[in-house]
Amino acid sequence: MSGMPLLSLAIWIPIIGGVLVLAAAGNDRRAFEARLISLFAAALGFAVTLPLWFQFDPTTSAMQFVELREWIPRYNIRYYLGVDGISMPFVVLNSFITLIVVIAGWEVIQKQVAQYLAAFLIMSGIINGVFSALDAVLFYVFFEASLIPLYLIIGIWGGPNRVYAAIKFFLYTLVGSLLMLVAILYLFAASGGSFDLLEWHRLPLTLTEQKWLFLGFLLAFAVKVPMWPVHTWLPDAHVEAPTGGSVVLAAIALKLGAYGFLRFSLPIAPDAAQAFQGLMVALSLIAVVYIGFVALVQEDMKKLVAYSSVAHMGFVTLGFFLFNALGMEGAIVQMVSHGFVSGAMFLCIGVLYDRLHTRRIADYGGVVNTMPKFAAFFLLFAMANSGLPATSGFVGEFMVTLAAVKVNFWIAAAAATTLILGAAYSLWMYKRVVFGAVANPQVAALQDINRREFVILAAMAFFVLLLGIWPMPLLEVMHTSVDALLAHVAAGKL
Amino acid sequence: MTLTHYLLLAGALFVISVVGIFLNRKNLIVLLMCIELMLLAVNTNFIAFSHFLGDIHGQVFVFFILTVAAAEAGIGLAILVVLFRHRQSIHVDDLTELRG
Amino acid sequence: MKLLYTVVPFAPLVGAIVAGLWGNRLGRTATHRITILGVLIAFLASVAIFFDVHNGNTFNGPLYTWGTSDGLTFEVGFLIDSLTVTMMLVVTFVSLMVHIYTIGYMADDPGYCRFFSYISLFTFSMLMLVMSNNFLQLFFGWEAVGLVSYLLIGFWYTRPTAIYANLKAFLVNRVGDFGFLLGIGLIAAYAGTLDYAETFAQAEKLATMNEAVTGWPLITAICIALFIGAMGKSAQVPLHVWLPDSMEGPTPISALIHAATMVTAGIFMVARMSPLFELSDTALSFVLVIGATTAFFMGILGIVQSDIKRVVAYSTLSQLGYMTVALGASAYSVAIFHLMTHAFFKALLFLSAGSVIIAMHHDQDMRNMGGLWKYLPVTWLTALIGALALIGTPFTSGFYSKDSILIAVAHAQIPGATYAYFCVMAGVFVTAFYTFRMIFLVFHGKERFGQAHAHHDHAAHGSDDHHHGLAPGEKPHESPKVVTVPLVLLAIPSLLIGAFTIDAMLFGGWFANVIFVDEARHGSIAALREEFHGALAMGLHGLTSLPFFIALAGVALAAFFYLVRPDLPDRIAARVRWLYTILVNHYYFDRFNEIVFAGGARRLGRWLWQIGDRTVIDGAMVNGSAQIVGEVAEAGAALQSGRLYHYAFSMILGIAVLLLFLYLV
Amino acid sequence: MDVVSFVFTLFAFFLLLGALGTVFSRNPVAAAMWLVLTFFSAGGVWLLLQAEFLALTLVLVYVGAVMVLFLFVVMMLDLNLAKLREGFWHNAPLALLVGGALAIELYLMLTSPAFHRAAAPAVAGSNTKMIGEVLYTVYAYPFEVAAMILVVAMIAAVTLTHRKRSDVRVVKPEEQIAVKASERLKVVSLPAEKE
Repeated sequence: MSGMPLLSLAIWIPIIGGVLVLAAAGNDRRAFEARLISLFAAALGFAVTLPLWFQFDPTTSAMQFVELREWIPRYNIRYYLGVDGISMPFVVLNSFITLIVVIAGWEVIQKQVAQYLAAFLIMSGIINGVFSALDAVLFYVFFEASLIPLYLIIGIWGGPNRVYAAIKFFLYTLVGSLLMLVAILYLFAASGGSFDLLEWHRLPLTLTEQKWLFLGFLLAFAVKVPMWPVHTWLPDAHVEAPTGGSVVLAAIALKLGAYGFLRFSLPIAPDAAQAFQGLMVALSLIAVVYIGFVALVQEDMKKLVAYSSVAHMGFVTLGFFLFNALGMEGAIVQMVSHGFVSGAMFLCIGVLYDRLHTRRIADYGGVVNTMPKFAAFFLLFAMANSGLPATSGFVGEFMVTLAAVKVNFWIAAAAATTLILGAAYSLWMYKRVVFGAVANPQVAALQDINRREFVILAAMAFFVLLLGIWPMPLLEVMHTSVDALLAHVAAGKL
Repeated sequence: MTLTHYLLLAGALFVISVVGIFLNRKNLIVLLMCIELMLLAVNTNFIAFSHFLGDIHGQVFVFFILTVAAAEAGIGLAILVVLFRHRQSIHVDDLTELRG
Repeated sequence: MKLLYTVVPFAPLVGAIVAGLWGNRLGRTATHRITILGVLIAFLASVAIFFDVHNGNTFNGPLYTWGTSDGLTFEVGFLIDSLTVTMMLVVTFVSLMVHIYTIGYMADDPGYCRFFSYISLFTFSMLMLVMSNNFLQLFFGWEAVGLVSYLLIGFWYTRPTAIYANLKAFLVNRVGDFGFLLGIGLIAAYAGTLDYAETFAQAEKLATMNEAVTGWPLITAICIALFIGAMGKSAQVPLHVWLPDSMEGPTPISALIHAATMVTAGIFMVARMSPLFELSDTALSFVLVIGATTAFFMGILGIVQSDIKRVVAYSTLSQLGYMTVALGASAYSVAIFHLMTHAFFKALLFLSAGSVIIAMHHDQDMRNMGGLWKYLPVTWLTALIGALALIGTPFTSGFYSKDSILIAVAHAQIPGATYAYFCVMAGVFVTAFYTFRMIFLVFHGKERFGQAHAHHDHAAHGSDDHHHGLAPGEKPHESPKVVTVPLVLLAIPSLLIGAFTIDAMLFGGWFANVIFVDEARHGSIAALREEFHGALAMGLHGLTSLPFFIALAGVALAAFFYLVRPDLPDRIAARVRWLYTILVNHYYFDRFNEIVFAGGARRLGRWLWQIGDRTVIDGAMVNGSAQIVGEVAEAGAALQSGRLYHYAFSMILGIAVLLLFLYLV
Repeated sequence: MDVVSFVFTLFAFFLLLGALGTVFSRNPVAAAMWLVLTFFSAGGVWLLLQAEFLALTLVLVYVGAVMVLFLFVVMMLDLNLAKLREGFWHNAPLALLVGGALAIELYLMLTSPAFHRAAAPAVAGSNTKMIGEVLYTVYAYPFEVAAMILVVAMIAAVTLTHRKRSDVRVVKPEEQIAVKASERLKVVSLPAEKE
């Protein structure tokens, strides 16, 4: 294994890059320098995560690339990093998305450029921290800190109603995570003064304790995922966020909650997780079906995609709580895939928004006449959003549905309605926006995507297709870790 | 003379200053004076206890309280002066900046 | 050999990618050359594989491992056997013809390169579907052909009707796929594999099991779920609604996708799954009844259509019903046989219709045609051949396949067989009637084109920008060679292929080991074999059998109505107005779906959004709690008067309370 | 009545008198003077308690410094006495209530037997020395801190009351150093005039 502290680099390179951008080019007159430094920092940050992927050892479920240092010895809080097959892909994904977002905001953002880019870079580092932290306090700090850049991104560069959206987003997630703090402190006491996550996984707990802990973590993670019925912050946040903010929010931030389930709820409270299986599956299915219908009637493109995100994340939580490897791996693939697909959807909407400055579906129509290349990309992503085979969107849904049949046919039947609903809302929107005759003079004056937009959309398309045609590499990475987690959950703590 | 006498004296002083605070609620200067009186009551208590318990530390405390009270009086009066300069008044009713 | 197998689907894919990405830069000629070359390679490779399979070399192996999870292995691979290679030949041949035909048909369309890219992509998807050796890849091909169909129906994306039709097609197919996916899920859950061969090996075991939660007999549940997928793709009632609308696509597409290949994917799939379907009489009955209903009732709708392509479309629906009936009667090989002959003669009919449409300058209304045979001799002749094959004239290919179906159904024993027999027999009459109604209206009778006609608006495509129909006084011309040559090339198999292949395909053991029939329980195919004494004898016998006379009656009636007394149909329609209204509205399926499913979903969505999300969650819970916090804070803020003496008072009060507390303690 | 009791009663009387005078006098100047009396009396009481050092400090620091400061301020400010006085008795019932309650509570508490304690044996030696011994050893750090507090208080008082004068011209070195050439000299290219 490499001697470099790769995880630390993945965390701190973007953060230091962000600070550098602020320091060196805080003024808008130096916007170009800001963009250049950010691009360099994001690329470097992405580059250091590549060895994580290639040097990863998929044969063990133990933590890899571990770094361990004292931080606050008095309370036994440590700077403890490490990844396994579940978290590693997200570190790579996050760094990649950051790179995309930096490029995506290249010309669009003209106001407070350095601050905008720095927010993304810093957030990237923080989120890498969440995915690799193995100390609960470290995790909590990163988990909470990730709110701040996103809050600022929505609140400063957002749309007209940005303050309401930003505050709603902030409070929603903050309220959720306060209960998590209580749970963490309880575990600290129960474990005799340790914040070591892996130790907590082994900590014997009674069923009652587990249930309370599970509920404590549940709200924090459910808000982040978001699960029904605590999802209503997401459409507002998405609608008001700038394109890059939406991309990161959908592609990465939502994964934090789902990841929390895997790292905290399931291993720490396995028996409670099984006890609450019915509840969790029910909430997930409501997310899939209910939100599917709600997405259908949205008038705003971003809202529509935001709701579809909720539905897709419903599949993720459904996969987790089926407690079989197929479902869980499917759910993790769905998480990664959703990162690319919904990220790309928001990029596409961003492309349109940059040109016409409206997100209302009714303001478009016949875009394909003036933007054929864009229409092709958009179609690919819309199809991926509706789970077409050979795109990444299919893999997770397929695996989770198959896993659901094993558990209960009716669960699978309810989940499979996404096949119809997903296609209905994605393609109906596509039809109204892209197809048809040119609807108005603004559409007639549209310019097709430029080279920069082409590059980012093509990069996303590449991964969407690759993951759909050959998900094997991703699946291989997570096998051992998922099996170990499921064995742990099945064994229970009682 | 027992301890109780001294304590009752200090208590009486304290009650007088409390009443003073109520009555002079509009006059900032007298309010400050009343606070000095309260501190005096407290200090008397300290010294009384120090004397009757034979413990010199109580007096050290008084020493520090005197120090802080002096500083407090100094800053308080400075604020008062500045306030008067701005408002031409030290009327307490005029001071509602802290209102929630 | 594996390389050769790989070449078959991927040659068209390469063509599609090249045409799609660089088509506009390469120019039209280069584009169609590349794509045609790709399909040609696929066709030639299929021929080579055909001979190889003929020599007994089958193949079943993976290409690469797509993924593994939980003991399941997902692979992409090929299963090459007689059924596959038959489909490969049909698909690549028809596709090749359509590619060539397109050069003429789309000559002046701005989306020329895009179109070639799509149809090559379609060929790739369809080949992946038929060559698959597992359910995953089957599902991939299944959805991929759906995607291309979506793209092609909406090819003229400025037409509101086209983009409505393609969305509808995709969604209705998705309804079918919903069942299909659950079927695959059941197989994965209970058989623990997605590989065909491994699944079939466990078929007997599955037949004894019940679904754990619902308690359904497992094999029936699997088969019906899979068949729901087939109903979507092969347009069986009630999921047929998308197919007539799909005629909004260019005609070559109607021939390739919506007649010859994609819509037969369902038939192919059920035939492929014969080892499973054979084990469930319930599922077979279901298949039989659905197929029979489609065959008869959809045929009737063909009678009232005035758009030439819609007639052929309803005819396709009806014929798909016939194939499904054959499946239900356990005569899988007959279904595949009919699938093949139908692919040829229906593609021929569609392309002929396309040729007529070219000649009519994209006017598709038959009421504006008539007497065209003089001007379009080749088209007329080939269309006639197609029509004869369609109605099952003895010695044509359609006769052999259709007659076999009729016989098979006659011998079927499972519930619903009687109903099915009645439907298919009546269907013969209906088929003959609407087919020759079309022939007579288009090619014979009075010349009605070139007039300022009243029906023009109705027939037009709405928003299309160029003018439809012939100008007054203008005469139609025969289409160019690229159009007529494929017609001729398709006419030959339409006439002959049935006679030459029936023996091998149905009785000669071509599908042995591939299609499984439990002859002890389902004796149709055995009975068929007993009655068969060679193609010639069958044809001669056909001349004296009941179906022939029924068909003849249909043709005669059509001739009477549309050649002798052209005024009669309208008067009859006026007499039974209620029936006519039902038929013209396609039994109100569309209206029902539009109101109940599409409208209902939107209403439900709006209700959930406004009431659920906006009012209850956001209004009551989120903003409600914020409001409570605000009110409490408001009350608390009132304590903060800003008056010094209030603070002093509260401090003193605190002291008093503290003292009291100390005293009491 | 022994001497100590007599002295105590005397000082206590003046103490309370001074306190009442402070609270009830109309004029802040008078109140300050009454306060001086109170402090003197308190100093006397403290002497009785053998806290000589603190008693002297109280007189020196408070009477000598703090009270003078009070008087300065009161006299410097042009106070509207009438307005300050108005509504003086407005809160009397409340004051009586709270004061009475407090007095009763204190009385009940302080007369409890726990506080019936005779004087401790008189300690030999200088009170000042004893305080000093503790102050410079055990309380060395707090002593330093107290010193700091006084310094800070002094600076704060000065800063608060300090007024910047706008009518005086002063040299600002920091601005002179930070100046850039471009702000002083502008090179303009003027087109040569053609004849």
